[in-house]
Amino acid sequence: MPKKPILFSHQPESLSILDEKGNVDKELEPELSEEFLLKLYRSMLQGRRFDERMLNLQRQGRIGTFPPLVGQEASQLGAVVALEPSDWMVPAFREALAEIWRGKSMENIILYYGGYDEGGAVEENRNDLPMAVPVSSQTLHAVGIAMAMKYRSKPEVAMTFFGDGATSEGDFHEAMNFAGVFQAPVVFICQNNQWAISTPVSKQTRSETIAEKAAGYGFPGIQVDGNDILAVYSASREAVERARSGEGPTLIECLTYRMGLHTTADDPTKYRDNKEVEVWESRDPIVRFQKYLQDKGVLSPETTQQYEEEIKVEIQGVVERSEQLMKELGAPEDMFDHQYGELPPLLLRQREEMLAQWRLDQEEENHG
Amino acid sequence: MPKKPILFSHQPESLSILDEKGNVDKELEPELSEEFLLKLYRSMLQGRRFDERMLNLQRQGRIGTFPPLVGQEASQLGAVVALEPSDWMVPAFREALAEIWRGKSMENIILYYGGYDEGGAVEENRNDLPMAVPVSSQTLHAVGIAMAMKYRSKPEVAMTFFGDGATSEGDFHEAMNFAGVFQAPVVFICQNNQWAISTPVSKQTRSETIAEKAAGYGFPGIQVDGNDILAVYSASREAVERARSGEGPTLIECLTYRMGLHTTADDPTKYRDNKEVEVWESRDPIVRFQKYLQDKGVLSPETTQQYEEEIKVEIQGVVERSEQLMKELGAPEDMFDHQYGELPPLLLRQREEMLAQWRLDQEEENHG
Amino acid sequence: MAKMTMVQALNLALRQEMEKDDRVILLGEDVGVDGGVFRVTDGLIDTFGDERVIDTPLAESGIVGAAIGMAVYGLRPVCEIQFSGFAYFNFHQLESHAARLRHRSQGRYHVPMVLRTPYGGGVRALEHHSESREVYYAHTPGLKMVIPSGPRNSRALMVSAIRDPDPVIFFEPKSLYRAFREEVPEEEETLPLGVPVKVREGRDITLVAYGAMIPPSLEAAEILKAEHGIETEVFDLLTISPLDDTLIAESVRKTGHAVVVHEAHRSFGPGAEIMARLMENVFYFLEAPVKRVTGYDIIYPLFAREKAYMPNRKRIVRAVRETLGS
Amino acid sequence: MAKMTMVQALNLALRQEMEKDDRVILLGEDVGVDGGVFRVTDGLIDTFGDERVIDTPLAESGIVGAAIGMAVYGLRPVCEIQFSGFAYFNFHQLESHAARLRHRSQGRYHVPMVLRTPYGGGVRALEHHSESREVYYAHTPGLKMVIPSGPRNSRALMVSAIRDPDPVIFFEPKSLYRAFREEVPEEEETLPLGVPVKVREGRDITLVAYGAMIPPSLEAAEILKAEHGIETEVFDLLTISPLDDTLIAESVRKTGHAVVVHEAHRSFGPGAEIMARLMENVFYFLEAPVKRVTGYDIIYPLFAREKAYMPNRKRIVRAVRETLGS
Ligand SMILES: Cc1ncc(C[n+]2csc(CCOP(=O)(O)OP(=O)(O)O)c2C)c(N)n1
Ligand SMILES: Cc1ncc(C[n+]2csc(CCOP(=O)(O)OP(=O)(O)O)c2C)c(N)n1
Ligand SMILES: [Mg+2]
Ligand SMILES: [Mg+2]
Repeated sequence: MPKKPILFSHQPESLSILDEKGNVDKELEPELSEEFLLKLYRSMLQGRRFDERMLNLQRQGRIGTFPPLVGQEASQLGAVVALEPSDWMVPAFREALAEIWRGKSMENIILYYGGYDEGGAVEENRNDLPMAVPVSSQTLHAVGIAMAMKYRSKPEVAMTFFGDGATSEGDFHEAMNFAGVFQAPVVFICQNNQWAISTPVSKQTRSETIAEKAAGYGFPGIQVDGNDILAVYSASREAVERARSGEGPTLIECLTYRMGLHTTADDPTKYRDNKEVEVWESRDPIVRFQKYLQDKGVLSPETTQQYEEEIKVEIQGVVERSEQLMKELGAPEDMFDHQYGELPPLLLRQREEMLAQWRLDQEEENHG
Repeated sequence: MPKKPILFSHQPESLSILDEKGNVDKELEPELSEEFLLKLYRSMLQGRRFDERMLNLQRQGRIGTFPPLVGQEASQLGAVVALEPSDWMVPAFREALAEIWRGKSMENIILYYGGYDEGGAVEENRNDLPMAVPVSSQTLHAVGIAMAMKYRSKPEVAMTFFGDGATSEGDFHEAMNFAGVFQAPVVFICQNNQWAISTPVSKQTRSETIAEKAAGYGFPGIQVDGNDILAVYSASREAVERARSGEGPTLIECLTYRMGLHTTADDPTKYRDNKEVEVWESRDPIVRFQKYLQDKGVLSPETTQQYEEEIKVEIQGVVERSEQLMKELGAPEDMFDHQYGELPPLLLRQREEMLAQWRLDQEEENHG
Repeated sequence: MAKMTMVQALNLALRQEMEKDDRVILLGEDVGVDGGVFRVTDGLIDTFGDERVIDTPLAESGIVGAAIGMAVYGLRPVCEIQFSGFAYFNFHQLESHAARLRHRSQGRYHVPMVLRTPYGGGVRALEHHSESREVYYAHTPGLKMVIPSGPRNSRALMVSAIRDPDPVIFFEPKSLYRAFREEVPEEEETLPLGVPVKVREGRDITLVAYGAMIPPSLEAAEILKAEHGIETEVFDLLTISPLDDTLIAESVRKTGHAVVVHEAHRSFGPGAEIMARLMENVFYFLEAPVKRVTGYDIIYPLFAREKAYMPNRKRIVRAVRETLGS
Repeated sequence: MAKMTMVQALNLALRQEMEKDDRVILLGEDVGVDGGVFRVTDGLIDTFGDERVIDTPLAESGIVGAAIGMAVYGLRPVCEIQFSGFAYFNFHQLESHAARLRHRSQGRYHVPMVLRTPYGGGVRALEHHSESREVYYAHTPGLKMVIPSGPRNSRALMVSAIRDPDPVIFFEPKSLYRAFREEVPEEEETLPLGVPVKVREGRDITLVAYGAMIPPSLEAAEILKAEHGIETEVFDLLTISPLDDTLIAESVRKTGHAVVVHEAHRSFGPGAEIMARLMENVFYFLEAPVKRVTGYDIIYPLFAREKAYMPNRKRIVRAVRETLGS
């Protein structure tokens, strides 16, 4: 039956600047200072090494379950660096590196995964939400924050992170729809790392890209090579500027790969072929960026070496300090902190009860 | 920044066959028997008259709140007539006419809105769900039913109805996504009647059409003139056939208009201009179809007159029977029916207690 | 002082708080142009504009999730869920975030939002429009659960809820929206959250109720006195959670008897918690088992049968007399 | 008979029911290829194929809503929600439809589905992975709420749940998944829903618990006997709702004392309902107030402090001794 086509107001697009071999598309190359480029590079390295050390700590039983980010360094860092400090970042749970860039202390990360609520503290110098475990639910907070920014006429932007799996949840849809309707200054960063635990993105949606989903909400969507930090950065900067100047939201899909485990409780050999991992190893975002910086004459192997050593020392210090903190913290009554602005009488009594029971437990353990 | 466009696998389309004046596009006109055309026409008339009578009953306090459907006759009937009796219809709450076509008794509708749970009964001869009040939630049931049909390798189809407002809910998104991923034999009928209570569709979404939202889920979407029963029917038949032959879901957006109140508790003068209503009055789906049938020589004014009289008598009978039923039904202990397959001991005791209390209440009222 | 319905009193509270504090903003389905389906927000969009009285798309999780973001940013959103029966669509946002962000961020953020929603039966409504499920919120740490019972206290509690630094679930007894009028002062009036009030003094038995059950409880108390010489002490919980049972326990120490009344289903209902507290705190003062007058453990019936479902003053009178063996 | 963990026993129940009845199908996040994050559905996709063991998109409401549709159509879906802390995303589907479709359709349809989900603390998990919120379901008419406590009864209850004509919420105590093994017969075994079982005979006091609190309760009973000569009668609820308290009331008539134990928050928790029932039914037999040993009314802490949060056998022993004044 002949029908008339409906034209989309926003045509989704795709972008890549630095290819798998580290060759740059000169036309698209963003102009960035050497200092900034090196800072990005160092930060990616730091993210990878910290992640490795966390895995190590977990395997030794020194912290609990955590979700490694290896392979996604460009995707999360390239996006978050487009923000100003006064902007807000609303993460999911796999953005440790982006959070560190924003001022999250690595000590707090270790504390958190070590089971200490204290690690959830948000440092005073940044406007970010703490990590959110319930998949996709945080995207709505970013929209609310962005609506509030607009209400306050602040030239600020909220950027939220989520995975490919998150796009299946109703909250993602409601967030996208609100963002479109209210033209909220929000940037949606989908780290499409191909997997949601054991579910490949092909079983997550029938659409060919995540980016094209933006069209249904009446705003632009773009797919970028998520292992190409220049592409992620360029697209994010454009989206942040658009949001800041009142032109509304953008969805950015970063095509990347979860090189490691879903969390340390996961065994990916149950559901994916190592060949796939190998293919993605050859697309490593750090190797590629390093090649680009070396070709550009910005980075020497010595500098890399120097960074590696600095980072090693730094992380060692972090681990030591956090393990020391873990020894000092942990008073059980502190779990009654931060429940309400003021602890109601009922909870004051329960805190006493809890302490009394706990002390008796300890005594009995020591004597029994 | 130059980027590559992403091409959609499914281009949304729009369709209209019978224009506002009742002129038909001969190329697109579906081939339908005279008998069937008259049946459609009579059914639309019946829907309108029944709706008017319901409003009347409500205004007289003889039933409670109900949602009138006036104006949406073509949109819901055109869709549902594309189904076989063995297919499943999953309605929202404004599809009384479509439900009647499927075998719902008008008596039950009156009982239901008269406050009698008995009215929710689903007649044995049809495979449909009862109406669902929580907006959009029913769309998932249709998908589950369709998945079960597929699992059973039955050549059956599920069709679900919902409004423009419903497309903002997370459940709509999850239903669309599941339908796409599992290629379920389901047809999504959005009755875009321009309003969700006081919220116009322009505040519901930033996308230009509802139909184009299907693209984000990787399946076809089509916008039809919802007051043109030929267009609704043609698109629905095509979608039903596609689903039945294993080619997956379709979204059909029927552009129509809620001529009346949201529900009888609503006052539309608070939020919309009567001019808008007048414009849509000139697009009346029944007037238009009548003109078409008359032009075609299928319908005479006498037949219309005859239908009107038959319908009047029929509805009068329905009203009398339901009011009689309301007098007979209502034993309070029946509210414990259909809670579980077997009433647990606790509820058996509570039923006794309730009856005892109720009897005492009655006695006291009679003696006090 | 003007005589107001509960709808008017709530409207006054919202209006005055919005005038005083530009952090207060409203959002929800049909709260703007339409003024809310019960007209609680009527006229506010005309005064404060559509930036502060926001008609949202039809999405409860969207409304609550966005309100959480606004609250964290520093606003004081008051969101409306059109009926409490649709608040399950946003329950995960409340449980996972509104209730937890203060704790998760270790005090860096808090969520000063109010979720207003009409609840309860007795208005001849459709399915999903009559339930009373305050327990879901009362059992969720980090939330406060408030239910007023009349125009004056609804205004005072709403002001307190808006100013409260934590998320408050504010159930409005829809059957009382226009049931009666009360004097509501133009000047500011607040009521502390977390404290029940004694609404009638008595020495024979303690009656605990809240929301739409307050009028029948007070009527029952009248009848009990007039017809049976029984002096009933009546408490209005106002805050369901965090629940402070101190005053109620004190009363039962005096009366030795108690009856709890709620529309909510009986099993695992609010009455159970009151009974448990009385068991824990004043067991040795109890001269008879505490009774509950409640909704039954079944799906709320359509309105032809709701009278038989709902607690009423007669059932309360009977329960009190049985408890006292009178 | 093979010695099995709870994970293996549940897997056996699912496998055997799927073999017997082709209406039984599984769906959820990662239940197929991965076999579930706790491996409860391990290997089932190999036997039954991906049409019967369905890996779904990441959407809880989608899973439950689709399962409802399947159940209405005539299948017997068993869906998994990966952790009970994410089941709030689908709560509206349970409350609005699974629980109500039988009543709404006046018996034409029913919803024979099982929602399996791991619940509870004690496994050093992340936020949202340790809560125990069975009350939300227990207070919802139309649902059944079941919690097993060991490999054998989890297998028998799962079989009954699958065959039950109504929606069953099946909470699996994740800390017991691999905590111990029990003999589980290869032949069919079921347990009736709605009936608690006495797991230890005693004459001095009645202890009511369920799920992961059964092992510490039994240990406490041992200690109480060995060290204090106290004979504790222990009940395992198994079905939380609809709750039948007949056997428990009978026991308290004999012992005159009771203690209730649960991980769930205290206020408005399951213990309150048990106490209310005892108040209503055996008040005059009670020699002392019933005590509860429970989680506190706060957000479940991260794991460094969970030991202090969780009830343990020492707290139970103390509560029993205090109740008995021993
Ligand atoms: C609402 C919700 N459902 C389920 C889970 C369990 N879960 C944690 S992460 C995850 C997969 C997330 O996939 P994706 O969104 O692609 O993010 P990724 O893990 O790949 O970073 C699941 C199912 C959860 N945390 N929240
Ligand atoms: C989940 C939910 N939220 C809110 C409501 C209250 N409500 C009933 S109908 C309606 C508007 C529905 O609009 P639309 O989907 O366009 O359908 P229409 O009424 O136009 O047929 C609302 C908000 C509801 N029934 N369910
Ligand atoms: Mg992923
Ligand atoms: Mg509409």
